[in-house]
Amino acid sequence: MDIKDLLELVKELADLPVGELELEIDGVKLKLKKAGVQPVAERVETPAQSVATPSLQPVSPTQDGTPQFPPDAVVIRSPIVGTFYRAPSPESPPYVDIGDVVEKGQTLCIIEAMKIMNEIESEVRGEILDILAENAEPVEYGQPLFLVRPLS
Amino acid sequence: MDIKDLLELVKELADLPVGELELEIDGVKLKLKKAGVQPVAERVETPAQSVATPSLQPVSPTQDGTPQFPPDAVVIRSPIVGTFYRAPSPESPPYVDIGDVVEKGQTLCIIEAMKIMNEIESEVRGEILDILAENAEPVEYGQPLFLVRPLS
Amino acid sequence: MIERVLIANRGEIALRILRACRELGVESVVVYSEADAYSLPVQLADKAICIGPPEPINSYLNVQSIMSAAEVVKAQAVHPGYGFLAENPEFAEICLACDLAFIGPPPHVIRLMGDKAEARKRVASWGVPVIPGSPGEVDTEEEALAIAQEIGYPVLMKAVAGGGGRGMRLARDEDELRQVFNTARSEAGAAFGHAGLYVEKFVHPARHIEVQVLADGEGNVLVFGERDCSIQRRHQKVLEEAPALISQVLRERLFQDARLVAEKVGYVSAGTVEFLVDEEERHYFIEMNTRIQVEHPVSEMVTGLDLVKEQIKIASGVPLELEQKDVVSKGWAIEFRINAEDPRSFRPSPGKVERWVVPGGPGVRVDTALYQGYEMPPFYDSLVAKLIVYGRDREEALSRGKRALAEFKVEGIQTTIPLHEAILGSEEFREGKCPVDWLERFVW
Amino acid sequence: MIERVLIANRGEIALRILRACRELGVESVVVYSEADAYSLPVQLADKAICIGPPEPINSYLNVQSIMSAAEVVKAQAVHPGYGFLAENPEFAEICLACDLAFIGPPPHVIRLMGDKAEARKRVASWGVPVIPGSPGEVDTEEEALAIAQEIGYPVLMKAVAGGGGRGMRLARDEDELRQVFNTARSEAGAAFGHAGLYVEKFVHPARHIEVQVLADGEGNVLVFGERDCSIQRRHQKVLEEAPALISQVLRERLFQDARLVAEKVGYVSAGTVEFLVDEEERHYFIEMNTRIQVEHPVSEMVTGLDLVKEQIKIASGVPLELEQKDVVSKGWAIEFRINAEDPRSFRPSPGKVERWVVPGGPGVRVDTALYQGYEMPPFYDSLVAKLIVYGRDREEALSRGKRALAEFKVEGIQTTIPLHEAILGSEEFREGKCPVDWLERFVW
Repeated sequence: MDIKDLLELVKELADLPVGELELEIDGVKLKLKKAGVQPVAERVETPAQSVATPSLQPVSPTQDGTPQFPPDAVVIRSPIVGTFYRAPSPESPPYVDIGDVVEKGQTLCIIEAMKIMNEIESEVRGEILDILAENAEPVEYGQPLFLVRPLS
Repeated sequence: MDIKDLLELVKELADLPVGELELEIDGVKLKLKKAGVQPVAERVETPAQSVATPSLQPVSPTQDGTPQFPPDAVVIRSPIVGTFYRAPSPESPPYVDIGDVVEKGQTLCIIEAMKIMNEIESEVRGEILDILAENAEPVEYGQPLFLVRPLS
Repeated sequence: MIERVLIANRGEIALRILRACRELGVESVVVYSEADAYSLPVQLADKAICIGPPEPINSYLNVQSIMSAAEVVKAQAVHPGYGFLAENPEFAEICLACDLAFIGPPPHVIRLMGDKAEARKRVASWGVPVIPGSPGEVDTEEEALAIAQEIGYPVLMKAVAGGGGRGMRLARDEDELRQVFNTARSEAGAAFGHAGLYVEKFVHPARHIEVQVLADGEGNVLVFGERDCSIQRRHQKVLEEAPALISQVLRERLFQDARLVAEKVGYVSAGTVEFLVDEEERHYFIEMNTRIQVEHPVSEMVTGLDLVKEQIKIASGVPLELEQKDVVSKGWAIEFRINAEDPRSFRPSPGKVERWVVPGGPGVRVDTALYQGYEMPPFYDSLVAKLIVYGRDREEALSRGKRALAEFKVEGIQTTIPLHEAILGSEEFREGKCPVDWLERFVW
Repeated sequence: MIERVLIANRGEIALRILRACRELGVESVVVYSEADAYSLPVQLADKAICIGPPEPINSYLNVQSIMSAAEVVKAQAVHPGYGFLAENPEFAEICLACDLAFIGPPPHVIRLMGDKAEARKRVASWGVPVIPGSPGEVDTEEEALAIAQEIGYPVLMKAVAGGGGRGMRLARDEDELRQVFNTARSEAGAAFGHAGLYVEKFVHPARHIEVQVLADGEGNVLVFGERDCSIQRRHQKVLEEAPALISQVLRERLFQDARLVAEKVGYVSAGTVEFLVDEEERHYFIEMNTRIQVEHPVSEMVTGLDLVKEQIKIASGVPLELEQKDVVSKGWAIEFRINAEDPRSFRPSPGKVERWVVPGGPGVRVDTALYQGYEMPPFYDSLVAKLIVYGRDREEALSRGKRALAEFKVEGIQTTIPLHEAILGSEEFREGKCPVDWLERFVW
């Protein structure tokens, strides 16, 4: 990792909804905090912030869920807009159920968008703690789908 | 990483919404905090009232003065709207001057309203610390006229 | 042209007048009470001058303070708005005595029209229909009973010095009249300082249709069209529209009579001639309001003209440039009066305005002195905004009203927005021609 | 009628379309990026659906995401607003292929008018005057020099794929042309993905006058009057007015040519035919914009009609109820585009809106998606509000604009309000007929 990579990284981060980052890679340690952006987890905890945030909450489910997730869990979100299917066909059993242990790269569900079936794979090895969307219902970008507890 | 790289990095950061950066690379440790950017966590701690008060202050002089008055002084305000006169006629000496000691009930000035001369009397015995309105100028209801230090 | 106007009012109407001054290049001086130091008119005026403590009697009704303020700021005219001193003939006289133009009609016109019984008598003498009733004040219960007998029940007892729907009592028969006569007298005495009553036939069902006039005192009287103000609660208007759903024949009669009243009385400035209209489209003069009214914007929306600017020009002695042919009503306008009240109990709800997002877009006008972060003082009336919508026709105005109310976001205080939404949702209202007591019976 | 419209845009135009849907009783679904989760259209829409991260390329320009959203919410039509995908013929084609009504003209019309050189050629073939210039694309410097020689300097080099004033370069003589030719080509390539240029005579001084049309695809083309959009900065409109200060003879010629273009091209929906007008009132077709435009409200103000509602009705297959005789322009309207920018350096000024008090009262329309407390994301264009004022005549509109700008209170972000105030204060602007480069030379 050289200085160019680093700048690239910092620039990329600037546009992403990331508040803080700590990185240790190839002997390089990096710690970044974005200006004026409070990490989402903290925003939920501090009650004073309610003054600053708009008082009308958007209907979007992207906004509502964060606080209730256990801190050690990973949220797998929909990368696209589409219809959420838990199984490859109405007759098939679901890809996964609560309590299942999934491998990294294992298919968790399908998001159908424009007649194309997009398989969504697990980003981690872990246990499915919860399934957060309803079968055959529309999901939007960034909507939480699965809650997974990572296992090593 | 040389000094040029470092400068480059700092310059780039200046334009990006990054507040803090800690970096350890090739034995170099860097810790950066942007000037004029307050970490958000601290922003929350600052009193919330500033949000509550209207940000546009009215032009009225009634609103501006109060805090700067000494705590033991008494402010004598105009009870009516009118024109403030320090003397009974242009030729006469003023009723009072700074430093004078006035008795309770002693006339301090005249407020002319609708061609009627209203004598304003001191509410207390005390020393005139300041005269807060200009002779022959309009004053509004509640406008501070005299600052008096009460004497027993 | 007048160069500096003193605005002797507060809230949205002070801002309305201030806007007219600005557009004419006239300086505006707003007087205010201590409770209004942070109000929008005070912030926006060229000059603002505090005239007293919060209670109206010591500030907005304090003639001496207001006149002193006018003197010290060297104002050339006073605009009284509505309410407070707007229809006080003595105040108008004092203004004139101090060489201040009073932006309104001459004192004798205010005085005549302020005496409702006398006004009715005079107007009847000019051939304008009035509601059958006592020729003047009735002093005793027996007199009232005799007149009621003659004109037939139900009858209304109305305070001679009342107005704006205040000081009325209904009697459906002799017994009721006996019951309420003395109460009505003492109420009138308490509320208006004069216990005089007159008796009138109760026209029912009736609609309240009024005609806006504008006169320059040089013989030019313009009729600015009519408004239907039948949606009322306790005789207070809640929602108004222009034009009214009436026949062209009635419209022309109303215009003719309104013009006649304005001409005969020697009217100057903006005024309103109010009529009741029964189911057979017979119309009866009720009263004339000698001020700019809360609901004047609906007439401005359909004519594209500015009544308050015309008032100021007239007070400056500028003869009307407008002719009757320039006043063309086009489309449909509805005004929703939004009060800071619980929409069901109508209990006032002052407080801090935590969120205030006003509607916008096509055909929407908002007249308000509120802003987000404003602390509403509890001393004054509860009108916080007038939302006025305009459409090509009544249907478009109704749908626009519905969407504008839905996007009006208020937090921190309660408002009557839900009531207006319910009214718009009602089939009867959408059909139109609701009588004046419709809202009292409206269940939502 | 269409029952559910997907609004594929953000900010004030998303809200504008949402309002039109509401008034028609049509459900509105707003798509939004993560950066717009707290935006007003998202809060007010019947349904809102997040389609991607903040960068437009991944959200508002992401056709796949938008089409998926339309599918999952079962929308029947898509309104693209302006900018983003509004003039992308492929997007319109995909909508149609997915059985979604595209609220705009057919794809082939968008494609033709998107090719500025081809559009010019076709329009010229119908007898509409165009600016003398190259018959089509010029590929080499020598070709450009030859044409410039023929039509006379100064000349403009314009990107074939440009528009909205972007992708233009001026050459006052042969040397300048040689200097800028290659730069212009590579800029065009970088900005629009196509390096094609054409050469045009530089008409100077010129005014930008455009004509709003509305067509239903059933042969009915309505002309909604003209707008003067000459107050520009870097070819971006800053302030627009309707009508324009032009002779009635020119007005009729413009209307006739605009109607001809719309008819010949088979136009459907709302569109704008743009002309340059020189000092002798000769007019030249520049381009046709195949979308609703930012400045459409001025035409709505003077006609009292609602263009976006008409667009939706047309897309629903409802033939126009309006006839040309119903479109009557009355009074004067001016739009001020208020951007979140330093008014002198024009550097964008996003941030948290700490105070936001919009003007109101008579003749004022505000189209904005901002509210007090809103955090403006830095990813999109800087237009934060359109203030539109209406008056009986230009003079009243100017004085109303001045007072409305003065009461527009904004804190937390910088805006171009002071620039507009300076423009209104300028004698030249008040006299009218400023040419398109006037603002560039304006010192304040």
